[in-house]
Amino acid sequence: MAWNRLTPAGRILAVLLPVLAIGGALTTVLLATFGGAIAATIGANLPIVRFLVASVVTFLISVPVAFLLIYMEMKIIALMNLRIGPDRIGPAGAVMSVVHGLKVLMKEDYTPPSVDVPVFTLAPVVVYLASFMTLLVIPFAPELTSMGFELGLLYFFAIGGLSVVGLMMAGWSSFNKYSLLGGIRAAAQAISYEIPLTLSVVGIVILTGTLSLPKIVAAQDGSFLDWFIFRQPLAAIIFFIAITAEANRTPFDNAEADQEIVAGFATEYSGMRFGFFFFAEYVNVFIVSALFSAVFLGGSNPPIHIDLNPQILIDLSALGIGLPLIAGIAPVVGTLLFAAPIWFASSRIKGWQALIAGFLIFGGVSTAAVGIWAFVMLPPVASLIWFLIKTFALVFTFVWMRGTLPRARIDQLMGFAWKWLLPASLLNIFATAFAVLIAGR
Amino acid sequence: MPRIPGSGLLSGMRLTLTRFFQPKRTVMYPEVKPDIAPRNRGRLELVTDEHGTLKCETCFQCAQACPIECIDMGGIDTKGRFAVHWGPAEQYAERREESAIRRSGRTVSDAAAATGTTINTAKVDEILEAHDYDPHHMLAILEEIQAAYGYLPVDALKRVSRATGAWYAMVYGTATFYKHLAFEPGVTRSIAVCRCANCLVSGAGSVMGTLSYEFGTEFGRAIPWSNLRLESLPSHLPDAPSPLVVIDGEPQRDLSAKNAASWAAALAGRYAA
Amino acid sequence: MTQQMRPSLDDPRVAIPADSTWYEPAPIPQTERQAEFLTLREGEMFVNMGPQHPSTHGVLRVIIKVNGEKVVDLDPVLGYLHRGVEKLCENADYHQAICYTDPLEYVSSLFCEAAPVAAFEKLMDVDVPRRAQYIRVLTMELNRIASHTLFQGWMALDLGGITPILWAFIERDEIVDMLAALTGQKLLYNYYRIGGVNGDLNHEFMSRLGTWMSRAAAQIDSNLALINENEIFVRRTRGLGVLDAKTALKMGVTGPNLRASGVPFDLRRDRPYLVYPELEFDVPTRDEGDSLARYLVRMDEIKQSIRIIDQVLHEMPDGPVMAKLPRLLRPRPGRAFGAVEGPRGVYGTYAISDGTDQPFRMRIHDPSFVHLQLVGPLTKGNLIADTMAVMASLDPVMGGVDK
Amino acid sequence: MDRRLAALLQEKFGERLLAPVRQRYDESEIRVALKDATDTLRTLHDDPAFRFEMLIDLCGVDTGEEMQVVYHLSSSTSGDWLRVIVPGLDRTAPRIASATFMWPGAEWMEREAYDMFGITFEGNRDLRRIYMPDDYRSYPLRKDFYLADDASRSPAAGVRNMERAGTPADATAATVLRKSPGV
Repeated sequence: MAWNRLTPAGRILAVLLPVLAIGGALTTVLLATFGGAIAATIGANLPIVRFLVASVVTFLISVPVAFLLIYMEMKIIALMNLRIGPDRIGPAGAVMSVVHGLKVLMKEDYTPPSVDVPVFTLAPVVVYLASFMTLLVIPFAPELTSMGFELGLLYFFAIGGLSVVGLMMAGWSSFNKYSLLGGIRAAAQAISYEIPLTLSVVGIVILTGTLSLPKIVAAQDGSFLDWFIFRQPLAAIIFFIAITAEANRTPFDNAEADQEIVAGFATEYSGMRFGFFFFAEYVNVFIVSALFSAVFLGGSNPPIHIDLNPQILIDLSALGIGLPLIAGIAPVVGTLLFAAPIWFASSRIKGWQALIAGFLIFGGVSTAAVGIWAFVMLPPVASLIWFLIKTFALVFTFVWMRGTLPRARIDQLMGFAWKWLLPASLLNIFATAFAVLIAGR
Repeated sequence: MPRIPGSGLLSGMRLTLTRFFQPKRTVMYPEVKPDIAPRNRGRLELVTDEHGTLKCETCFQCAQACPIECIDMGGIDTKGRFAVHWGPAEQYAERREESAIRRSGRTVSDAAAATGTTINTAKVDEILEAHDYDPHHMLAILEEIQAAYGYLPVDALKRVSRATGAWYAMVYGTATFYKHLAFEPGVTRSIAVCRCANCLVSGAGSVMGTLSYEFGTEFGRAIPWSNLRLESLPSHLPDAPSPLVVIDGEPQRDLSAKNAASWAAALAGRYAA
Repeated sequence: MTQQMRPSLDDPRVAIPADSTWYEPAPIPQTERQAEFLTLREGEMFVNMGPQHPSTHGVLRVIIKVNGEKVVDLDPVLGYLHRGVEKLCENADYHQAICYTDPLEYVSSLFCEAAPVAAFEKLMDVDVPRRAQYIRVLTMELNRIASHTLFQGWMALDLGGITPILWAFIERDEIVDMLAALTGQKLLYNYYRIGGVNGDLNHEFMSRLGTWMSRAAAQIDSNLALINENEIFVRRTRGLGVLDAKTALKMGVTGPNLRASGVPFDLRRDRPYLVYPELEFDVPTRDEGDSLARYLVRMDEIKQSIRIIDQVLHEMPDGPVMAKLPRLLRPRPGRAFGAVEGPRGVYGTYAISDGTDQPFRMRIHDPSFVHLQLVGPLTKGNLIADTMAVMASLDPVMGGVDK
Repeated sequence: MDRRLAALLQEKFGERLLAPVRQRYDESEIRVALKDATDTLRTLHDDPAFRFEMLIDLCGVDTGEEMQVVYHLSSSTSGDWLRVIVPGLDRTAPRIASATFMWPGAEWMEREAYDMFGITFEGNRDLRRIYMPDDYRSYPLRKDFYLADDASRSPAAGVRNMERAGTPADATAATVLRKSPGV
């Protein structure tokens, strides 16, 4: 096999595949022999296993999230520009970002000469790792927190800060002055905005007395007046500005300011390595929005608690054998029911078209029905939906800002952080502390 | 006046949000073609007649008028003698040679005239004087020049263009349009084939076909790369074989319909060499 | 001055290192200014911007000497778009020369035609019919508005805002479409002729113009509202790249950049051509001379141009649009300098005739060429980001700079 | 056009002028010798009677026999425009004093004139090629530089005189130039 004719990715695969095969065989053998012992070990240290599983799961969900956000950005900014935006691939161009991802995968992954190859190769991995590992502590719902750390908030800031290391690595190893400037800008910006970001939530920590996100969310239970955005408005503003800078979003996207330093730290990257940077940015946007909604917008709490204790209780077991019958017949009947009016509506519509349309409508309707049923019957689903609504509202705000605002200059940026945000956050901390001293929690 | 910090940003956000819901201005290009203004001059088009043959007769006037020389034309003039090009200089080296004047789209300049002539243009001047240097008499002038010199020397054409102020390209176009005007001294060599019934029966047609194929021209035309002409004899010569082929006046004896092809090939090779 | 030439790449003296990395050999300084530029002090480095860069308008290469983020010195390298138009014009006849000057500045190409046409008409004493003069003023002002609208988008884009450029293009496309209906072409309207214009106003143009005039002002204002009060935009441009009146005069700055420094110099008023003296309009000026002033002056000029168009439409006389002229023009020997006030400054053409049908010498003066000199002096001591703000506010178009 | 300006120019430097002041349309034109050029320009710039403070344009002209440098000035007090022609530069080694001491903005225009005609402006700090690459050897706008598609003008058919090596002096004097009587 012509080893030197392979791209780095190809070499990795060539090494990985046999290793995986052998490893798989070995694992089966081991499971067959020491199955019981392994089970015992897993039972012994469950948290580690859970951590590993959760990491894999978050990694798997982070990619579609990135795709969704990229599509949202393309479409929303296009609509704000009085354009239509992606509309060719998929319904309203919804698959466009996926195709972009495939394109990036298929592009040549070029390593320029005279770059520091190991660092250059590692940097995107570090950035992406840092961004999706923070997903672990996001409390999607009370029961849907992958890792309910006691120090969740601290973990978030720590791991989130790691991404700067990746950016610096990329900027330094690229052997390009634009990359160098971009990396240094990213580092300076992140360092100066970590501080107000961390300090702004101290007030909330004082109020709740905990650092774990599920507990902070639980502390905002009740009506929307209990949300911390109303109890700590100053902290909310500081936090919002700081996470905007954290996620390198306009107007604070100096790290990859393409009008000044061509693409910043990502100038020399191509193919999937650039794709990692790209995805990491959008995963970051999702994460900071989720964090904001968890910390300030009451997370998974509905704005107003309406207790419609539903009496609709479908006892599936009562149906007995009828259940599979219904499951088999219902789609057909529903499809025909929806297809018939369409078919009668216009003579130009052929039968099969009507059937397809009917099936789709039936699918939509039944999904909606099941969703509503779940929303009403299952509290986790309801809270998850509330959480996602808030998060995506914030994501929309970020994209909206990107569509509107020009970029701030780097020195004005730093001055703003050190001269305004830092004193304000300290002021907020003292005010909260006094209030707690006087009035108690 | 004092303004709340950030109010400008917020007003801008409001504006973008309103535009977010406004009708969009995109032109869905492949489906919706943009309308081309009736006055558009951007499209060059070669017109064909109902038989599908091009109406363009390579008069080069469009290419002369094009200021930025985006029109690139090539053609063989009616004499089959000169391959004519109009195109960017870096593509056609011959444009830097004398024939470039023909395409320069203006009268011959002092610089080009200063290179001197190879002929004595006194007679040309007399003819021009007789015609009062009137470019409208171009055909008559050229005919008289040919009568005087036996053909049309290029230097004479340059002189005419210079004296009358007509573009050289126009003079050249007139000279090449009429069949009876020649650019080379009269045809010296000719291959003549007899077309009487006897010869045709004995295969003169195939001989003519192979000849015209080998020399790449038709009968009655000069051959582009030489001053050789393919002609057909008016009548059969006495005591001559059939098929009869006469080269520069003497009949060919060793020829028949069988070896016509190889013989013509050999002939062509001899002339090409 | 040293006559020493920098060795070319096929020169065997240039040793290209054998390893995979190729470093460009450091240029040999030819002048003292270049030698001073090429010497690096402690902590300084060169950043090469362009010729392919998102925010150089056209193919401009700028070598920036930075100390960290701070621009110490800066040296524009021109010629990537050089087409030798002056030489081409010397070898084309007078009609063709107009066609060559047309693509000089593709943003406002009507002015690039107007200058040589004015010079040629002076050379051959042609009287342009009044209707043609009015049509020229009308189209020129329309083109000015299109250019300034595009400038607004560019300015915002170079400061990082991505939406205004698209709104600007929407506005510009309407003007471009109506000009295309009139002249036939969309970008390089080869419309002005010596002694008139190519064609009379047609119905489609007038209808488009009417619908546009009815809502132009409001639309453009609403576009401006996006960035004119934007704190980030204002903070980035106010007090940046200040150009005082004296320096501006010495540097030969013209047009809005000069008026932003407080010098009310406008050819339309100070050296009237066409029918401008009969129209009434203000010459907006500002005293700050910074990037924001340069931006706002242009935005005010848009309103003045709309005023002028309104008057022109009301006073448009009837009559021919083309003077009677022979097909082959042979002006008598002489010299003439035609100048028009364009969206960027004075577009001048100095034409010398030697009695033949071709200009003997045709000098084309483009304001962007002069304004680009200012990028160096104005950005010294600022940040890299400010280089974009200053360059965008000076609004050079490389097509005109590199003739 | 402005008769007063003509009279003023006449009486200011009457003997310096190589030709009477020419006025056509709104342009006035004077010709001064090479040695008087700098003083004339400074007077025009500083004298309160003129105040030609704006240098609109500076360009070189190759008339076939000689080189010229042409300045277009605009007065900031009155709207007058003035064209100052400095004829009589040697074609083989054209040299003239730079105008950057009064108009720093003339720097690039002089660079362009140097690039296109080989005119050396003494005192310009940055006199080098501006459009053409540094290793380019010829001066395109000179009259002995022919375009390829202008071969009908070329005296020698088929000879490429696109690139003339070396200094202006190397431009062969044998080539037939397009000379202008009117300049």
